[in-house]
Amino acid sequence: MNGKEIIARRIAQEITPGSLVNLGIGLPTMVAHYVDKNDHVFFQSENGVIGIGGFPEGMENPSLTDAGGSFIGVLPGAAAFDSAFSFGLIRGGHLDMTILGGLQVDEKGHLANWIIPGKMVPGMGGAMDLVAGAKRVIVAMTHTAKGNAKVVESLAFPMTAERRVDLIVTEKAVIQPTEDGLLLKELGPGCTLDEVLDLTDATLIIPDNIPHMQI
Amino acid sequence: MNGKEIIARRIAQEITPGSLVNLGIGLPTMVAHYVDKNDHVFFQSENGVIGIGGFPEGMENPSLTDAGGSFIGVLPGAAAFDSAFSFGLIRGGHLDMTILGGLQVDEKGHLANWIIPGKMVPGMGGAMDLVAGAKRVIVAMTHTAKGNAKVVESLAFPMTAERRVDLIVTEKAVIQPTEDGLLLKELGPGCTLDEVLDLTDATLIIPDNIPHMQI
Amino acid sequence: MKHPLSVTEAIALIPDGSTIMIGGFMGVGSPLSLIKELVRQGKKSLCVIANDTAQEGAAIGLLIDAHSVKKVIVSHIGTNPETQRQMIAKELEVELSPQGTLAERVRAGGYGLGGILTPTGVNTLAAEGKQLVEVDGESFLLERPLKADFALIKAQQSDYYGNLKYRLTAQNFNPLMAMAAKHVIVEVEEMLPVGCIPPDDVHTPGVLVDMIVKSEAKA
Amino acid sequence: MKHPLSVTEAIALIPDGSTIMIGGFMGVGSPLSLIKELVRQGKKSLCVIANDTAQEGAAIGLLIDAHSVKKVIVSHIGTNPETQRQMIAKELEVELSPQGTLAERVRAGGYGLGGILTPTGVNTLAAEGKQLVEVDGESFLLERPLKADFALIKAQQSDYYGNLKYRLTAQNFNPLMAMAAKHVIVEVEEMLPVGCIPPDDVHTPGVLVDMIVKSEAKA
Repeated sequence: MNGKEIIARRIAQEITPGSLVNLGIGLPTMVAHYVDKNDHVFFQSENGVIGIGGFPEGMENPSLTDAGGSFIGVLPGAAAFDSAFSFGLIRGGHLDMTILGGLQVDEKGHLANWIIPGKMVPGMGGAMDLVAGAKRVIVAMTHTAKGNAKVVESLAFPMTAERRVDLIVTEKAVIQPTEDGLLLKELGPGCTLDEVLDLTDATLIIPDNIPHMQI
Repeated sequence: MNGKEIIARRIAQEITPGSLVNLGIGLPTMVAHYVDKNDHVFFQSENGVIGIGGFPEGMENPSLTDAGGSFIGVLPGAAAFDSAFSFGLIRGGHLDMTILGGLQVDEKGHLANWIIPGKMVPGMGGAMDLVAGAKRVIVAMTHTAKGNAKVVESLAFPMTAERRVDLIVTEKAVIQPTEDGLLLKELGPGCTLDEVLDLTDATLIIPDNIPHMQI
Repeated sequence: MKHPLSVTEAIALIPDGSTIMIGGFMGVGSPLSLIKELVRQGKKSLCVIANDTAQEGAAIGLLIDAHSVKKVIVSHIGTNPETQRQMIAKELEVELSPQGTLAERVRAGGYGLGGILTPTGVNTLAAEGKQLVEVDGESFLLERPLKADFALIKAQQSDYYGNLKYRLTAQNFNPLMAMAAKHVIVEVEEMLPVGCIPPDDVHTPGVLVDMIVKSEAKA
Repeated sequence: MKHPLSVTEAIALIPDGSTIMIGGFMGVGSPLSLIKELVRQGKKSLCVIANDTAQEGAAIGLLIDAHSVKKVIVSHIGTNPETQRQMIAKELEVELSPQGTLAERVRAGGYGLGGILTPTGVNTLAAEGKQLVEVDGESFLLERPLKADFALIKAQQSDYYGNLKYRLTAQNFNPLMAMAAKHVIVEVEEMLPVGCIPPDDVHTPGVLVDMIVKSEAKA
């Protein structure tokens, strides 16, 4: 199992049956594959639809894509709407969970994921609204990038929102930002505590007993 | 021809073919009867529909009424929408004309039509939005009420909006509020200038030549 | 899947003193079965947010007649003399909001906005106690969002996910209120299998709906 | 009745330097025939308000490639390296707005609001130069309305009054922009007789539409 699959499988466990979930483009999209269809989870794409599901191969429609512009399918009972309504759902607290990629998360639980000043200026897209508005914000990211830790003492890049994210899931660890700091909840498959500490540039709160992910 | 019919017929002449027009409840509703069907005027009701027309007798639907709760019909090409959209049309400057009843209009062209403090508190309903937002505001009212002038020097009742209305049409006169004051444009059928001056409690600007309404 | 509850079950969940939004415009598009059950169960001290109080003996007017309401936030009460009587007798608090402003306030509550700036009501009685904000030299009133504990709304059709479709002018405030309350109870005329309302025709997605009841009222 | 114009006639009405809103999300729901004609007629110094600039060689990206644009107001440019290159080379001004904020700003422009208060972006780079307003102890950014000279939008169906219906995620910013511009030009796939779109299914009423063109592009 590669790192991204570990992350996607672990996050899938956080999703409550019947809830409304937004998946960011890229890695977060993979999460949907590991959610039980009988759980009737409603997946939203912020470009204007609830009810993503099924595979569109051979059934693509040019007017039905996700926020990354990839073709998607929808399930019976889907609903389409405009961008103001879509972000009304997000900002208004109707979204149970958003799963987003990240560049860094710091000890305060602040996420940076939309700009590397002077180098890469993709823009925030829907990320600022999603982090500000969703009931739960889960960051899905690899533990390091090019050998550099992504869980850090303080952000090197501008933050996406001042709201503390609820959970960080990497292939090495599950970390819960709390008022007191970053609480290490689980270790990745085959990972040791020392390995996680070595690959993390932030102070972690270490409980006595840290289970491994059950995936 | 009674007074209300005079008012309704005269206001109908102000309506441009193809325009979007909101009719207040009561007297303004009558205006629609005198508009040429070939003019394709779009009548809006602020409770959420464009395309009012036709007579519903025997074809009433409990989900299709005007803002006064009376059954209406709609023409092919009608569109229904929610209250926020309906007032977006009004406030956003998309409404070409609104025709409203009035308690009083003063020399500044300010309308009062929603409250008589201590006596009658119906509430403003949509009137404040309509007067603030429509491209043209036409007041349809009888020239006097119980012998009291309704065109007055200054309002006795709280104003509906600080925006100057565009035209006042009574059975006795057509009056255009301007920056310089109330300009008398036309006299009612069979009315004399002296009669209008006698029934008006405001200073009127009197041009040399005042035609009678052509209705 | 959301199966319809009885009107009695749904209304029993609403405590006295709740703030409730009720859809409808002069009774058109109001959830009549739910309103009648509020009266039957003798609810008290409600704060009602709605466009109007309809007439005596009709729709929201029934709640006024029954003295179930301690405060209303509405755009007009002109069609209901009993509302005016209770207001003057200080049995009922009435907050008047211009209709377009009321719609935007409900929407702002449901869309997570802190308020909206409107030209409507500037320098009138409706501006009293409200902050005036200048943007590019123009003055606007800052109007605050409205939220509720419960929204009681009416739709023509629902599927078993709660996807809703409204009918003509019975739509009015209903879709806005479906966004603005903690608990949304919808009264519907017709239940449909999931998939029978095309995605582009859904007015309110089912994820916003908590409870469905079948209408028992003749509209 | 509004009969379709040719793409050439419609676009000829747009002067250089105009502010134009363009519907679509990564090109989906963008009026491709209108965009291509803007390029063909060599329009210059446009200010474009849109969700994004799609990719090089695609949709709004075509306008960037052709150097037709002096400023964009968008929520992201991450998928278009040429937009980033022109921005860094100071050939193009880029104003970034969070996507939900951008949608509300366009809506506010069309709905006659002076602005909206949003929690999105508070204490981030997106708050720079914006007024912070406190409501009930919470801080919000005051975000200003956006308006345009022209809106170039895309719909699936139009009747001859201009009543529009959008398709699935091709809806996105289109109905909001139809409210927010002086002149609205819609590109449609299909023309229908008046009365063929039921009133409850109309997404944008025809009174908002000034010109209709038939789509010449393969989506």
